[in-house]
Amino acid sequence: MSSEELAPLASRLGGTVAAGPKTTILSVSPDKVVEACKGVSSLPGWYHLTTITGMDLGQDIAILYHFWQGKRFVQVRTQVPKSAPRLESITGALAAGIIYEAEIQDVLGVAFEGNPYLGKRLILPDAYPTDAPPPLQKGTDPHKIKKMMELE
Amino acid sequence: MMRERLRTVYEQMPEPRHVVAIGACALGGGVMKDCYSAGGGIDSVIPVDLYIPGCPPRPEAILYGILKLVTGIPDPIPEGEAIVK
Amino acid sequence: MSDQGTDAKRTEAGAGLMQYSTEGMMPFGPVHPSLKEPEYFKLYLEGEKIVHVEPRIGYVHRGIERAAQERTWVKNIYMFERICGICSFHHSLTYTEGVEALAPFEIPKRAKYLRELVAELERIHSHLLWLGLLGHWAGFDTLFMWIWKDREHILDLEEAISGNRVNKSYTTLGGVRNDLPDGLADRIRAEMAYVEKRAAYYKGLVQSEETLVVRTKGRGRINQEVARKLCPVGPLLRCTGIARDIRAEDPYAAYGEVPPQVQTSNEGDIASLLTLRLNEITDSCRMVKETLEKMPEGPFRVNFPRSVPAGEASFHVEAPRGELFYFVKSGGGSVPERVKVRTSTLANILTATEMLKGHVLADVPVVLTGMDPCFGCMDRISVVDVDRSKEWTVGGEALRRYGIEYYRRK
Amino acid sequence: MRLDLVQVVELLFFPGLTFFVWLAFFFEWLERKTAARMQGRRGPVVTGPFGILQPVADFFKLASKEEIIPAESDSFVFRWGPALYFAAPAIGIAFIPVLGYQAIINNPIDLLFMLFVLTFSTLMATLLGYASAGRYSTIAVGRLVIQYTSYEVPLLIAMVTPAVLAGSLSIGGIVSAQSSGWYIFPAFIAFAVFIVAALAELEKPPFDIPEASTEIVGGWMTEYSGNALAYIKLTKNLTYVFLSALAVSLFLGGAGGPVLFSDANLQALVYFVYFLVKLFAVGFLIFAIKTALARVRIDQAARLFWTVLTPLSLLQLALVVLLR
Repeated sequence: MSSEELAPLASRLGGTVAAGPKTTILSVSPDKVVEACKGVSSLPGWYHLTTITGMDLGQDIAILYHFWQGKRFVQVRTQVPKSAPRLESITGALAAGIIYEAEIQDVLGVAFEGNPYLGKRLILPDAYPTDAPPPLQKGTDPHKIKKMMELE
Repeated sequence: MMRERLRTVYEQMPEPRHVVAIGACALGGGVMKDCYSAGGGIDSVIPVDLYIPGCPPRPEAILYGILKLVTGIPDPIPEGEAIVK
Repeated sequence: MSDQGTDAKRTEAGAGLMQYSTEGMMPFGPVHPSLKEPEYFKLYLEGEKIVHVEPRIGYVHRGIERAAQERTWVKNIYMFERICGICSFHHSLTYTEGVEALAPFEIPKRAKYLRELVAELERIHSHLLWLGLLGHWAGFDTLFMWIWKDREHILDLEEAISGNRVNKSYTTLGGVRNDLPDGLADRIRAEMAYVEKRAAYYKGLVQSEETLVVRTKGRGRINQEVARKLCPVGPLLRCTGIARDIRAEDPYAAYGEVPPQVQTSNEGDIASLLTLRLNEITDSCRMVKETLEKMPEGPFRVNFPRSVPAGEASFHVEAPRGELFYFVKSGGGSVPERVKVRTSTLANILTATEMLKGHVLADVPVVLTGMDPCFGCMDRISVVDVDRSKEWTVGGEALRRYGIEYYRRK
Repeated sequence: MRLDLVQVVELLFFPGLTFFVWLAFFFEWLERKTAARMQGRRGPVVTGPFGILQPVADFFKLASKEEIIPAESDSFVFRWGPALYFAAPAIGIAFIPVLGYQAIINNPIDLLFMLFVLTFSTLMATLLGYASAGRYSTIAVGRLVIQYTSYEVPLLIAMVTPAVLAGSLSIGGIVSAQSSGWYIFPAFIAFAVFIVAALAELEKPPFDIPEASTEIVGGWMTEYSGNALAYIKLTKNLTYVFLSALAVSLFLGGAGGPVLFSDANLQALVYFVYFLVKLFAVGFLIFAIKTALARVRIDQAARLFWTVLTPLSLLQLALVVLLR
């Protein structure tokens, strides 16, 4: 998909579009994510949500929603501050996101409001200490976590 | 937590029992050694009678190892003692 | 698992889940022999019928994505390969091609062909493994033994090419580790002819063997609507009639020159998955032979720099179980800043829970195996009975009485 | 009925219990070897020539292992149940004629007692499963009972058919009546039904539902270990031999056949050979069916027995009654 096709959606949501060699990135603010994902997935043939990636950027956590069709990816991208990692869940519109959101909640501590796994563990072991920081946040020491889990 | 469970399962096994650690991860953690959720070698939890290295070991290696274990058991088995050849 | 009621906004799926979660539940064994690795499915039952399923995964969670941020680009190949023992080559392939997309390097053509060769061999062995396991779960051990014996032929070929049966470590940044050994091409051709013959035989068998047909026909049915909603990948998607195959749609390695014939089916049940995967085996055999024929001469590897230019890349391949996705972010250093892995099974879990609904407990192993799970096994199944809001403890006495009572009523 | 010393020796050694126990070991070996050959494997090879002593070695290995009695189990039944379970086929085999037309024990209503033995065996399995109080055992016992209620009727009718043909309820009488022609020919459907029901009684594929290892681990035997498990396994193999021998006696003319010697002892040997040959033929048939099939679900099994096998066996009975 070229950036022109996404332009109307981007201007409606006040986001920006950038096209890479394989991926078209649509950046929006956190409160527009659900609408953006809905918009992309309702375009003809773009129903496939590949996954959701979470990335620690230092101050912020970037959430990337990857859609795929043919030879191109579309990435809906947003950032939430690490101090208040909350975001609305897309599961109401895209049920496929349940597992991916739960995974990000586990490893980066982002709460997705409306996800059935909110507040529950999906992939982290039950023994993972509740007072330890999420493992994929920068500055987390794996060995410290291992000591807390009595693995070392 | 998982360690206790493993130990419980080990203790529930009927005698005579032997533990065979198969593969690099069971031996000492392998490539996952430094991962926050991996516990390293299994011999820190329960006594291991036989180590079979490899990632993964060939089936022949596993067969060879188990045959070694079977033929290497001293007779009679010392009470409560692990057999490490 | 404890039930944590939240007053968060209920989503469509979430509403159904919370409606049941106040009822009692019965954990069905601490370790279940049904699948190969730990996995937990909470089954909500009405009598024997499954009405809702809630998965809990992560029993073999190792924290690889975190560890990847501490290892160099090359070291990571070997770790990602060990995510999965069955599609190990596809993991390293996705990672290397993803990283290569960041670097301005052209990979030698011969390396691309060799990658496709090994990838297709792995697909054959993975599908054979699945087929054998399905036979085993359906109580058909003879099929299991036969198929796994044939699978050894493929594993031997993989060992002859790369040096290891399972974790092949064949692909590396900038190409592949070694060339095809001399004289192996003829052996591969001969083995492919053998596997094609066997696949044709098994196809007849799974369609005619009555005891297997009654266990698979109409079981675990999904349709296109569900597939569009829950985004399954691979054979699970194709068995509903949607012809999506990354090898054909978005070619990597040498799939542009040796494309697959995308296999589909319209039934959407386990029986159609059996036929579909056997067709894919036959197609992979053809592709292996074609790759050998078209393979150009030349170098199989170029030197790759130790640090990768800064940037982000999304990359996916068609692993035996479906789309395998890697997201790689480089900050220009010698270690990656972020590598995200999305395995095919994770994408298929939701669909599997959908497939289970409406079936009875005895169907669970076959249906779950039908999606070809790679996380492995349900390590425990929780059984929640919606009819009786009674709490079942783990203790055997209550269960025994439950059993007696249940069958007395029958 | 009076027992003399010879009868006691016969009961305990040959052709009684000891002989049949060795036959049970041999059947297990044969079963494993047949299955292995059909599946492209080699089967047992180490213990004894061609691995023939492997089942014996396995028995003693299991018997020498530590026995664990779960805290929640009914320890009395758990401990002594396996012995009673073993008793069922051990008594049953005494009624099978091996060396001629007469078994060690015979009376005019043998066949009814055989039915009792088969039911008792299942009842014991049920008790043992419940006594062990395991989760998988509980489910397995439920399946066992459902399966039993499904196959009992066709099995019963199939066993009664030869009795109607012979006009006798004693196994000796039925075997003697077959000297003019085996009942497998007029009563082929009954024979087929008997074999299918035997597969269900033995919990072999496609009816290994009560011990489906991929669903419920070891079935009702899950909690048993050591000595008890060794005896349970032996009992299963003994039941195997017992049912095969019953099929031979009811449908294949038992130990009967052409008389070759006028000497009674030599002729007994000939009868013995006839019996063994027929026994292995039936055993092989069961092995082959079992290896070639997948497991069905419990409801599918019940449907098969009630909607196909029961009407078929009734039809057979009607035919036999009309033609007689």
